Amino acid sequence: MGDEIVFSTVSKCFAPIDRDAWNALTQGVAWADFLDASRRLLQRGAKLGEDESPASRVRLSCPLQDFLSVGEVNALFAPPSWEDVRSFAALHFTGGLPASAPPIESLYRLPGDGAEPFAPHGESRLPGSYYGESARYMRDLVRRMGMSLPPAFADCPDHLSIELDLLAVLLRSGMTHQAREFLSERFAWLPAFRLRLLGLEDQAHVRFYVGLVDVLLGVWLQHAADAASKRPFNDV
Amino acid sequence: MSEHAITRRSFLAGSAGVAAAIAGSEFLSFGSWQQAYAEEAAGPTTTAHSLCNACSTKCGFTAYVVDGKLDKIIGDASHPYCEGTLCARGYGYADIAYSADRLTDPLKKNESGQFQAISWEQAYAEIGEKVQSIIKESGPETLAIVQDPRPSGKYYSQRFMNALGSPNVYTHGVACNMSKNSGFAQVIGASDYTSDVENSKMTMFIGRSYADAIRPSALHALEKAHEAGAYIVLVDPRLNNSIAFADEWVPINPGTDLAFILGMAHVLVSKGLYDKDYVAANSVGFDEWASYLQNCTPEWAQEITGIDANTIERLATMFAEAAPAASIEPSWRGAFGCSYDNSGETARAVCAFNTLLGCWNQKGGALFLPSVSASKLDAGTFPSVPKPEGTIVGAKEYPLSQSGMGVSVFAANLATTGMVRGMFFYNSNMVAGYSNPEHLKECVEALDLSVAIDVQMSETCMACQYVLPDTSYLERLELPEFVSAKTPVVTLRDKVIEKVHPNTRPVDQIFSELAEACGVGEYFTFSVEELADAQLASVGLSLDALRQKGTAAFPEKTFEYGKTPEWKTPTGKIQFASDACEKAGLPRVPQWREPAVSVPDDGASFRLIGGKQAIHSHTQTANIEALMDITKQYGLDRVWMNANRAAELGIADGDTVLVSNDLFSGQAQVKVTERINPEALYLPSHYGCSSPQQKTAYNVGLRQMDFVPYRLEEGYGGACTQETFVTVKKVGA
Amino acid sequence: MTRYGMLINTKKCIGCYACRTACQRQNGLLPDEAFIRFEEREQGTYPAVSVEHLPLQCMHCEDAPCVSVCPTGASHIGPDGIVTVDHGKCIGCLYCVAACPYQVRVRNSQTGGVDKCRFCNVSNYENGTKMSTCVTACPTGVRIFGDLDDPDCELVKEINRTHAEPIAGDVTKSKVYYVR
Amino acid sequence: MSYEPIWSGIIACYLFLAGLGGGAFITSAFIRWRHPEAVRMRVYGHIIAPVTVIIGLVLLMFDATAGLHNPLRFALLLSNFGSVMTWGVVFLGLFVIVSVIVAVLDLLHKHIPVVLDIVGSVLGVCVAVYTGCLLGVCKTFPLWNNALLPILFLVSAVSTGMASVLVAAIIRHPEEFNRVGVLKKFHFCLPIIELVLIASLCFITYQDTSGAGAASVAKMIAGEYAPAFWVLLILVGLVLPTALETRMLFFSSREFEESRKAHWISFASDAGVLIGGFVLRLLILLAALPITMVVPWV
Repeated sequence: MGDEIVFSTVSKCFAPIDRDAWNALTQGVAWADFLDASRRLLQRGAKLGEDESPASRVRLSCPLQDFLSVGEVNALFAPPSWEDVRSFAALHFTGGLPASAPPIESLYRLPGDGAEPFAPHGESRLPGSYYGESARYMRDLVRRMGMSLPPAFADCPDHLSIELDLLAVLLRSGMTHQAREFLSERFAWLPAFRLRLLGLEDQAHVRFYVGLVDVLLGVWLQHAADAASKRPFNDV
Repeated sequence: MSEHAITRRSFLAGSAGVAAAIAGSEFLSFGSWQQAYAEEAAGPTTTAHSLCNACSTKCGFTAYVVDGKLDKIIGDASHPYCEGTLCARGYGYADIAYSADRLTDPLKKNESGQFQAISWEQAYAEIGEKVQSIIKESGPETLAIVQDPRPSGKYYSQRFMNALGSPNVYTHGVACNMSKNSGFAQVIGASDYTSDVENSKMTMFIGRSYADAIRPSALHALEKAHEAGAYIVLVDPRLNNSIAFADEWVPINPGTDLAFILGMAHVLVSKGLYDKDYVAANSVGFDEWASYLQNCTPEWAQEITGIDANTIERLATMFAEAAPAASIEPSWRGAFGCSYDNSGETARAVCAFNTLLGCWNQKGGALFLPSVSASKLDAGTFPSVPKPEGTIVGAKEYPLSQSGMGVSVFAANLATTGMVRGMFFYNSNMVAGYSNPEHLKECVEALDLSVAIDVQMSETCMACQYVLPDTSYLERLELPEFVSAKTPVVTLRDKVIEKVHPNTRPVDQIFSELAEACGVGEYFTFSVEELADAQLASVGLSLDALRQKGTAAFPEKTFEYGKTPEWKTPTGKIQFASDACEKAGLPRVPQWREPAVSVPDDGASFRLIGGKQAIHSHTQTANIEALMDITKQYGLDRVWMNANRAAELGIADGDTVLVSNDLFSGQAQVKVTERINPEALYLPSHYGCSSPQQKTAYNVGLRQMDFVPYRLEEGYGGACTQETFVTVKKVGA
Repeated sequence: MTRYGMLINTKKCIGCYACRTACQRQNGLLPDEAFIRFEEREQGTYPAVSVEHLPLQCMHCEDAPCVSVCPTGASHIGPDGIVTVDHGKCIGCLYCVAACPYQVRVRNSQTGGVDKCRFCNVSNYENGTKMSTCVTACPTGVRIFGDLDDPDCELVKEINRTHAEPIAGDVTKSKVYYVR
Repeated sequence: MSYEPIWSGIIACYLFLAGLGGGAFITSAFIRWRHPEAVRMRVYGHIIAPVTVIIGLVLLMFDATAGLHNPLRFALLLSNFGSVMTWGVVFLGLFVIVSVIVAVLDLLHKHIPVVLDIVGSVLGVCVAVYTGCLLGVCKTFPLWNNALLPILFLVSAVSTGMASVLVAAIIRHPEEFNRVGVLKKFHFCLPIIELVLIASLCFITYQDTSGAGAASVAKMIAGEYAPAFWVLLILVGLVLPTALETRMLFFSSREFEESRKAHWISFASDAGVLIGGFVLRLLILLAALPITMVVPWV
């Protein structure tokens, strides 16, 4: 086990956390483990939430490069300082600013059901609005599973951090099948979010966040494929 | 695999304090959830009463909340302003709560001019420190606040400013209805009245359209009047949409309403058609005015207004026949709320004319409706704030301006001199809406401290150093709103939905905490619930009771026709002549006064006039997609040009033109129409948003104010929003 | 038999769009998805001008071109005579949009399917459910909803009193009548 | 008042390709009858026919977004035989089946029963006419709602179908191209007929009492689409091919006619026909304005 470390780590990268927590996350062994776990999860044939024999880990190359650009890989290997992260969030993970790109699913989906996530470019209008269907789903799901949301996320339960956190919880609780289903349903908005990030000017730090999103997208492509193909047509 | 405490820490908390799925708890896929959601008809529905915030009318409605999300809204039949129906703005503006462009965190402008999120603690600490140092260095009178009055906002902003020791509490009135209210006050001692349209035999509207700047109950009244056979006259350079319920359009030259009224008054006085007994019993200064009116013949007025002398004579005579069930409607912003250098004087003439009809408080005439207000509260719980010394900045220079509104742009204009150093803005977009935006931006940027409290990034926010994110009107309880009506009521804006953004704060909390940071927290030791409940208790109600009903009436205070009001003028009478006006450098009686700017007769120039459309209000609704989509689908951002003028200029319907003057130049499409006076070019007032953060509104259409110079009306301080002309040229011709 | 219909009195219409936005809220439509469209006609020359606002929405025709061209049967006439789109059958070919003489069908930019006025006011008419429909929300009372087969209902009385007629004559057997 | 066209590029492609496919099949049948020696050209026609129609159908499915998201809904396409589109699906479906069988037989050098040629050609005509009727039944659009449009689309379909086969022949088998004189003469006439039909369509539509017809025609020939109409449709699509073919058929020596240079001139003419065929459908879709209720188009 240990796949959940990928999601719980990325979850923290997009959330407001304090300096000590950030340093503990990025400056110790934890970060190396995160990178290691990411690499493993991106291997072809890797199974989300399933243990692998140590032997099978040996065969491996560096799949990070398959999904991430060199710049992104470098950025992931040298995570920014807490000050940088905080100022990036103040400029971009804050609403109502020209370069706002809050990591909240509702903003990247049109209202209503079954919406295809929409790819917004640069500083154009975000396609969705707050507290859409995905937010209500996440709120219900968290409640249903006997947990509660922290006050800071009370009204954006479809914040990337919460979605990832929940995924980590599912994995930790051994609900592997559900985790896969959740993964395949929940990450379809990430390409749109990724485009939004790429449109920002602050490229030095954008690379770090895009790198994180690309890890998630890589995992999504690798592990959601089978789940998605099983999905029936919506209706006739 | 090592396991680290940090990566195992979760944001989600389980019931045992550990974030883990509880044994037996069920995961539900999105697909299944959606299905369940659709089948259950979408969860539990709750309702709450609130007041609309799309315009200043604040109609009452019942909000239906389905599964925590705002669903439909339905106007409350008991609310005297909406009587059960809302307007397009009300339905559309409710989307603001979920808008992707909402401000979510306190912001501070950094050295490079970019806004950056900061904590509330930091914002309060820095603002508090700055406020205290300004007070110490230059005194509290160099601080000011501008707000567009809302139930809680007007209370808390005033209390905050007064607690700091400053009398400088302004509204948006300078660019709205202040000249009108101030002019009225000079004549009748009251800043407004209400025409009893539905019971009238004749009502004249000057520059106001109930069908475009909608207050639903007013529209209902107009419709009833029309069906009952009242003669309804629209005096407006533009044939507005009220024509559906009107009988005559008087296509007056813009800025000449004063001459038109004087011409009609001349007819009444010279023919002895006015109510002589009423005038004698209730007024002073009539003879002075009558002698001035001798020269204001209909022929004289025709020259100025472009309206046939016979029409003027006919309408005056009809008025006399219909009196006292007739009046000139008080208007609002329209023609003389703030538009011209003669607006205040026009307002005086309107009241003087109504006096000739003897219509005050008569059925079908012009009424002073009763209202109720909370009485004084327990000073222990709600300590009273000492009255600040001195008068509001601008009162000296513009002695006729209403101190309750104040000349806000004048105060802003002093920023460059250091006489005003710190300004707060609540629910006010002064920079884009009150006078020349470029100039006002410079003023705000010159301040030592500038703080805007709003829900989205307005042009004013952009110019400020600090921006504090307010909750939207749907996310909070506000103080009770007392409404004057034939039967006065009190209404409530209750909380409809939970906060959408955890880090936004309601206005009452923001001001209370700001006060604390500025060292005057002792005046804000109560909650908004406590205050609301106490205010309601003082009129025999309770917060809980009003929450149930939304609107509560005071039938014992119901209006009665025929009672002569108490005239709150210095003479205790209706004043045809005013000493105060004379002191302010204006004539003692309402006399003809040219607009300050005349339009050159060069064939290419037009007076630029504004006016509301039924789907927008001020600058705040333009960023609502559902409303802006109407604008785009029907080309409502087009400028209106008279068909003959267009033909002369070689301009066809739908052409793109360059509208320009020495201040600004911009492109727009033209609506070529027979519905407008040849002298005027109508530019709808809601467009031209220059805040890129309002991603729906940004760059759609032109902004009227960009073409308007900074200028204030003599004596009254109005923003002279139509004292400007533009030239129009076809693009590519 | 119940035959729902509507009367639209354009003489009272001020073109304020309240019906459009109320309908969007009632039916949860997208901002650019409007079931009501407007035509505005100006007649005469300055200053003797008149203006007419004409709101148009699905006429629930008995002889509905949208139904006859629909290749999948998604557009159909329900048992109560209301022209309905079965969203589960619509492929979004837009043939009905082209065929509708009143141009009151809209494409949902999100699903690609076609939609239009659903005569949702039925719920209000039948059991008084509070709604924000075009009928109940109109500040000037432009619309009356009712049963065309019930001679005692307000709708029929008002149609007879005002000699209201379908907007384009009898071409599609429209059930929406206009006073102009 | 502005108007957003309901259908545009993708549907224009579909109408164009469906017509072209039908025309190509008819061309092959014609070649088999009058030029049995031009075997290669016949095969080309037989291949072009199903391929273009299938591409067109795929485009159509892409345009029907709601169906694309829920592909099983396309199974419902045969549920309303009152709909022209349903008949279109029938014709297209049968045409694809027949043309694929014929193409396979032809590629395998098997004998093609004449009856298949006849059935395929009839279906080809049906497909071409259907593309016109599809628009024609929309009473709201005077530019569409007339009996000329299906004829115009049929003529254009055959013309573009022939052009496509001729282009293929010029590139791959010029020697066969030199031998199909009757086909070329026939092909030569079609743009002239089209010109007459387009002029008639414009004249008649212009007279429509609602004003929408006049506005549509004005939009096409004098408004925003005028450059495309005059340059791409009339000049490149109709006049140029007629002029070039006149020179080739009536004013050139046999030697020149069979030279490579002459082939390229014919190529230009046929390319013009193809461009014109597509632009014709695009303009008909984009320029059509619906009848309004009270406000006339200006």
